[in-house]
Formats: sequence, C-alpha cells, structure tokens
Amino acid sequence: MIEYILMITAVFGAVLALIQRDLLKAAILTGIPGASLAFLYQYLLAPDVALTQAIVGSAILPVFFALAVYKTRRAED
Amino acid sequence: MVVDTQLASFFTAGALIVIGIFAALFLDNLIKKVIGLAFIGDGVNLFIITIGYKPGGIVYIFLPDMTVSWFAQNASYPLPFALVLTSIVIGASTLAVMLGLIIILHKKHGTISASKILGE
Amino acid sequence: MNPLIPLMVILPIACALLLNLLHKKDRTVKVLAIVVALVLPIIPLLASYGLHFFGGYYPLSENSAIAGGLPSYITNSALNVFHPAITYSFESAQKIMIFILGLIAFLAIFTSLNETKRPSGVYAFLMFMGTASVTAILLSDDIFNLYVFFEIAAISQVGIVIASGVKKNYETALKYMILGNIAAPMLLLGVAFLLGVTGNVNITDIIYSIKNGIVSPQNPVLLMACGLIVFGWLYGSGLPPFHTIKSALYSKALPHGAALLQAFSVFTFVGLGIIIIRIFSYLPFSKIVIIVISLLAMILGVTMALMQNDIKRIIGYLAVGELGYIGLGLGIGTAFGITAGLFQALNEAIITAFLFLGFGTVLYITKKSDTRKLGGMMIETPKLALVVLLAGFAMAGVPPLNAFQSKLMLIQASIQAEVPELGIIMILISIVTFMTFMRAFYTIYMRPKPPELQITNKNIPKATIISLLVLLAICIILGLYPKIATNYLQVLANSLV
Amino acid sequence: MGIYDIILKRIKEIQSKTKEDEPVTNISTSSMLAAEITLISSLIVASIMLRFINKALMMVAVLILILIAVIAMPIMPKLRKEQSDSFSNMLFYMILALGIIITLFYWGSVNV
Repeated sequence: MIEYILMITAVFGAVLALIQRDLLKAAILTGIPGASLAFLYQYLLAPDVALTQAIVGSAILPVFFALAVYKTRRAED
Repeated sequence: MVVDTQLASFFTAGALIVIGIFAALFLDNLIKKVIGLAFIGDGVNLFIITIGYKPGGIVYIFLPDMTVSWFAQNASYPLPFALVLTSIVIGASTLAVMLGLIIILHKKHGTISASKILGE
Repeated sequence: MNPLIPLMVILPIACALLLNLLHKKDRTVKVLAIVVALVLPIIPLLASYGLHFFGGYYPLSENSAIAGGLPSYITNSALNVFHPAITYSFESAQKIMIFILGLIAFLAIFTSLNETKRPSGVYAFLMFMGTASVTAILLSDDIFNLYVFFEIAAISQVGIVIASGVKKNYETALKYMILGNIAAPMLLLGVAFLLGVTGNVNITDIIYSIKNGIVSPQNPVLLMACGLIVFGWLYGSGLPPFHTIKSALYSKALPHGAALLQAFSVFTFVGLGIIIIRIFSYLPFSKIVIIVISLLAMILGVTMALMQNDIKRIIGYLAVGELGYIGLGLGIGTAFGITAGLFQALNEAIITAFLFLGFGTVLYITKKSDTRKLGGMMIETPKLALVVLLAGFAMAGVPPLNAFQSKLMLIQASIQAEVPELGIIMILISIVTFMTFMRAFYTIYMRPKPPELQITNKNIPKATIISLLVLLAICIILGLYPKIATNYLQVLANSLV
Repeated sequence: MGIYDIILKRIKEIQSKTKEDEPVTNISTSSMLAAEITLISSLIVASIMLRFINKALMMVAVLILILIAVIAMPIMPKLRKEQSDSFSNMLFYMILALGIIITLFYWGSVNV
C-alpha cells in the first residue's frame, strides 16, 4: 500500500514543484519527488540505489537548484 | 481493476517522464526547464529499477541459510540496480553543468527567461 | 587478455586528470600532452585483436574453474555463453577507426597547444576526455557502458565549446545540453527496454537471445527500443532534427576544437549505427529509417550550408551533410555498401578536420569568420590557399584524393543493390557540396580584399602547417591505395550482413 | 518575372519580417536558387524510390511533389527560417522527430 502512496507523492511533488511561482520554493520542493523515489526504491528491493538516491535526489540536487536560484534571483520578478 | 506494484511503478515512471518533457518544452524559466530535465532522468531511473523488481521477492543478498535455487527464484535482478547508480551520478553532474551555465548567462543577460536568452 | 585494449581508454583519461593536476606548469603540460597524444594513434596499431573482459570475468564456457562447480541446468543454458563482464571488443575495423580518431586528436591537440598562448587549462583536458569516451564508444560491446561514455562525450563536447571563448558560446552550449538531456534519457530508456526484454546489456548476448528464440523478435517492446536508440543516435551524431544545434556547436568552437568535435560525431555515428544494424537488422524497417534520415541529412545539410555566411557554420553544415553518405552506405546493407560507408566515415573525419584546420588559419590571421567581411587572402597566404583548395577537392571527391574512392564505392554499391536513385542523389549532393565549398573559397581567398580587413596575426604556427600537411598526406595515400583501409573494414562489414 | 526575381523578392520579404539588414547580394541569391533546385530535384529523385512499395503510389507522389514545388516555389527562404537557431524551433522539431520515429517504428513494424 505504501508504495502506491509514494508513487502518488512523487508525481504530485513533481507537479507541485513545477507550478510554484517562487523559484526557491520550487527548488526545495524538488526534494519531495527525490525523497519519495528513494523510499520507493527501498520498496522495489533496491536498497543500495535508495541510499544514493536519498543523498543525490533529496539533498544534493535541491541544494544545487537553490544555489542557482539564489545566484540568479535578484533580476527575476 | 487491480494494478500491481510493478505496473503502477511503470506508470509513475511514465508520468514523471511526461511531466519532465512538458516542463522542458513549455516552461519559459530556465531553472524550471532544468528541474523538468531532472524529472525525466528520475523517471527513466525508476523505470530501470522497476525492471529489476520481482513481486514478492527479496533483496538480492545471499544469506547463509538460503539454498541457491530458492535464492535464484526469489531474489530481485541486481543488474539494473547497478546501472542506475551510475545513471543517477551522471544525471546529477550534467544538471550541475547546466545550472552553472545558467548562472553565467544570468550574469551576462540579467534574466533567466529562455525566450530572451536562447531566442536567436 | 590484451592489456593494450583498456589502455586505449585509460591512457587519455589518466593523462587528462594529470594535466589538471599540473595546472599552470605550461611547459610540462605541453610536453606531456603532446607525448600522450602522439601515443594515442600508436596503441591501436600495436594491440592485437581480441576481447577484453573487465575484472577478468570470462564467459562460463571459457572459464572452467567456475563452471565446474555450477549445476548443469546453468551450464547447459544460454547463461553458459553470456558475457558477465563489461566487454571491449577490438577487431580490425576498430583498429583503423581508433587509429584515425587518435590521429585527429593528436593533430587537434598539437595545433591547439601551439596556437594558444597558455597551454594549461581545461581545454586539453576536455579534448582528452572526449577522445577517451569516443574510443570507448567504438570499443564497447556493452550498451550501458556505451551510454555512460556517450554522456561523457556530450559533456566534453559542451566543455570544448565553453572553453573556446567564441561569442555566444554559452547560449549554444546550454541549448545543446537541454536538448541532450531530453534525448540522452530516451537513449537510456531504449537501453532499459532492451534490458527488460532480454535481461542483458551485452550486445553480443542480446543478439544471441534474439537469434536463438529466447526472446521473440517481433516483441513490440524491442521495436520501441529500436526507435528510442535511433533517436539517441540522431542526437549523438547530429542528424536532423539536431543538425542545426550540431552545426552551431561546431561554429562556436575554435577550429581545432571543431575538427575534433566532428570526428567525435562521425565516430559516434558509426559506433551507434553499427550497433543498430547488428541488433535490429532483422527489421527491414530499421534500414529504411536509416536511409530516409541520411537522405534528409544530406539534403538539409547541404542546402543549409549554401545559405550560411560564417565559414565554420558552412563547414559544420557540410559535415552534417556528409554524414548522410555513411548512413546510406549502412542503410544499403550489402557488405560492399557497408564497407564503403565505413570507409567514407574515415575519409569524412579526416577531410572535415582538414577543412576546419585549413579555414582555421584564416580565422587565426584575421580573427574573423564572417565571409562577408573577408577577402583577398590569396595574397596573404598563397600556399595555404592551395592546401585548403585541395581539402575542398577531397571533400567533393576529386579523383586522386580519398573521398573519390569511397564515394565511387558507395555509388557502385547503390547500383549493385538496385537503388540507382541513391547514387544519383549522391552525385548531385557532391556537386552542390563542391559548389558550397567554392563559394566559401571564392569569398575568402579570391575576392578583392575589403579595405577594413586587418591582418592581426601574420605568423601561422608551424604546428598548424605540419598538421595540414599530415592530413593532406593521408588523403592522398588513402586515395591512391584505398585497400589499406578497406581491408580492415571488410571483416566487420561481412559480419554485419 | 523570372525565378531569380521571385526569389530575390521573397528573400527581401522574409528579411523585412525578421528584421535582418544584411544586403541581398548576387552570391546569396544565386546560392539560394541552387539550394532550391537541389532540394526539389533530390526530393523528386528520392521519391522515385517509393516504387519498391507501389508503382502507382510512386507516380502520384512524384506528381504531387512537382505540383507542390511549382506552387510554393521559393521554398528555401521558409525552410531557412524554420531551421534558425531559435531554441523553441529546435525543441519543437526534436519532439516532432521523437513522435514520428516512435510511431513509425511501432506502426511500421507491426504491418511490414
């Protein structure tokens, strides 16, 4: 059951991240699909990939995006 | 209709790919485009993981109290998982390069709108 | 086990990393880079043919130590012949292709180190990384390994463009990366489909599974995989619809970078094209698609080249158009046609590098690449003008030079395969290619010099002239003795039919 | 009015739309003319290869191509505009190509 919830969170998190007007929020919300995919990988019997995805998808990539937003923010809006 | 985990997971992967392509095509903001590209990569990775998944199976770690034939029948298929590890890292590095380019272009043009920077 | 096979990939990567460590020690960097680059074309000549299994994981049928302890239901199945390791296969066709790639890489690196004032920096690093990854694409028998190096090649191509410092290079690089990040996951998805159907990423094993009925060849998932891999192939080699971005990429690189970039494209084209033909040749449709795409590439590439005003853009579009000849050779599908196509690939890599380096001298002297602002260069550099003219003759296929032989072979192959229309189109496009080249040549060299044109840098480095002469020599040698190359390529072509 | 003049006029029209201000020289017009002829002739020759599928189809295709070529005579200026460096064009054609390839492979292989 929990797999299905994770799948739905991943898809909705992705949509939610893309419909934000505030780019910083969008950047941080990319962590939601990243983290739910990491849990999903655990349920799909791939614990080693889950570890990597947890670090890359839910920590490193949002930080990259947030840094990029922070560096380019002043001119937007 | 009963949808099993594997099929649902394929659909999730497909949905992520479609969302990503949509964002990369139609959103004007470059950072959102790149976020969309990240979702395409995630979707493909999820797809590959799902190929290796075995419904009702176990993690592919051989413990001393298992027999070989039981393990062979029940363990998930580890080759796709090994591939995804590489693929995740490649995706993250290409995204980092793109974000770096966006920062440089923002310094040059003062905007991150795709139609203004990449228009002609 | 031949240790020289992995060395072809490992040596350039190791050298690239070392160059980064030696940052700012210009002399050391220069010597090291030139020595390693010189070794690159020599290794494939010394290496003997064979397979390399990374980690030493031989197939069970060759590995009695492990196979002895396994139950018979494993050793009697197809698992016995499957390749558990990442396999590199080095055969005669790879030998000549990697030799040519290494040679172009050497000449490009040699030229760039002598033309730029400060040799240390990321430029040589990226050139080595790109060469290593394209070598791996040619060698690899493992389709996921191929994807990994495909991505590395894409990043290093972008890097070469970013490091060039040409106007608007960042925009082009970002465009290429965004397009690439949609197209490359599609290639990965195709690999994933293949993996899902056959449970394997080794190309030989996938073919074994399809041929021996382990997997149904008519499985729609396999067809989808073919489509997606074809799409990745379009992106990797810059066929339409990617011809605009690929030619823009060439035009935003420095001439020596562009010479190397087009070699990457050509060999990626050949590597992936061979794989598509190996796996999917049982689908008659795959060959039709290859022919249609090649025709489109030829027509669009040449017609667009006619209407450009930037020298590098003109050659970029011509390079895309010439890729079509290789595709036609592969698509005709006879052994003779495939040999001709592969030979044309070698010739095209050499000739386009030659043209980029040759017109690069104009750029070096005047710092301008717009044909409308150039003119009268014949008076400044009469001997170089002759060399560039010979390069143009080579591209159009004038008899004593190499492309004549391969184009003649291609036309003969098309007539033998009873599709003379392809031969007619090839001749037509050749003529227009020559016209495009002459248009550029006339505006740059023969037209009277515009008064506002300034010569900023009179002395062309000797390295550039040496590179041009080496390329010219290869053009003439291959043109007089085409058997040197075709004998190597024949084996692969026979195995593909 | 000869074809040269038609092409010259069309180039000027397109230029005034895209606000390019490069002079229309002899060379650029004649190369556009050459490109035009190359495009049409090679497409017609290529369409003769349809004879492998069906001879009647080939005849119809060649006739239609000639008709289209005559009606929409200066094709090259439009084609050039479509293949500009604009990013949205590139994305559009890429997705179009992806769709066509996937559809063709699925449909073509089911039927062939």
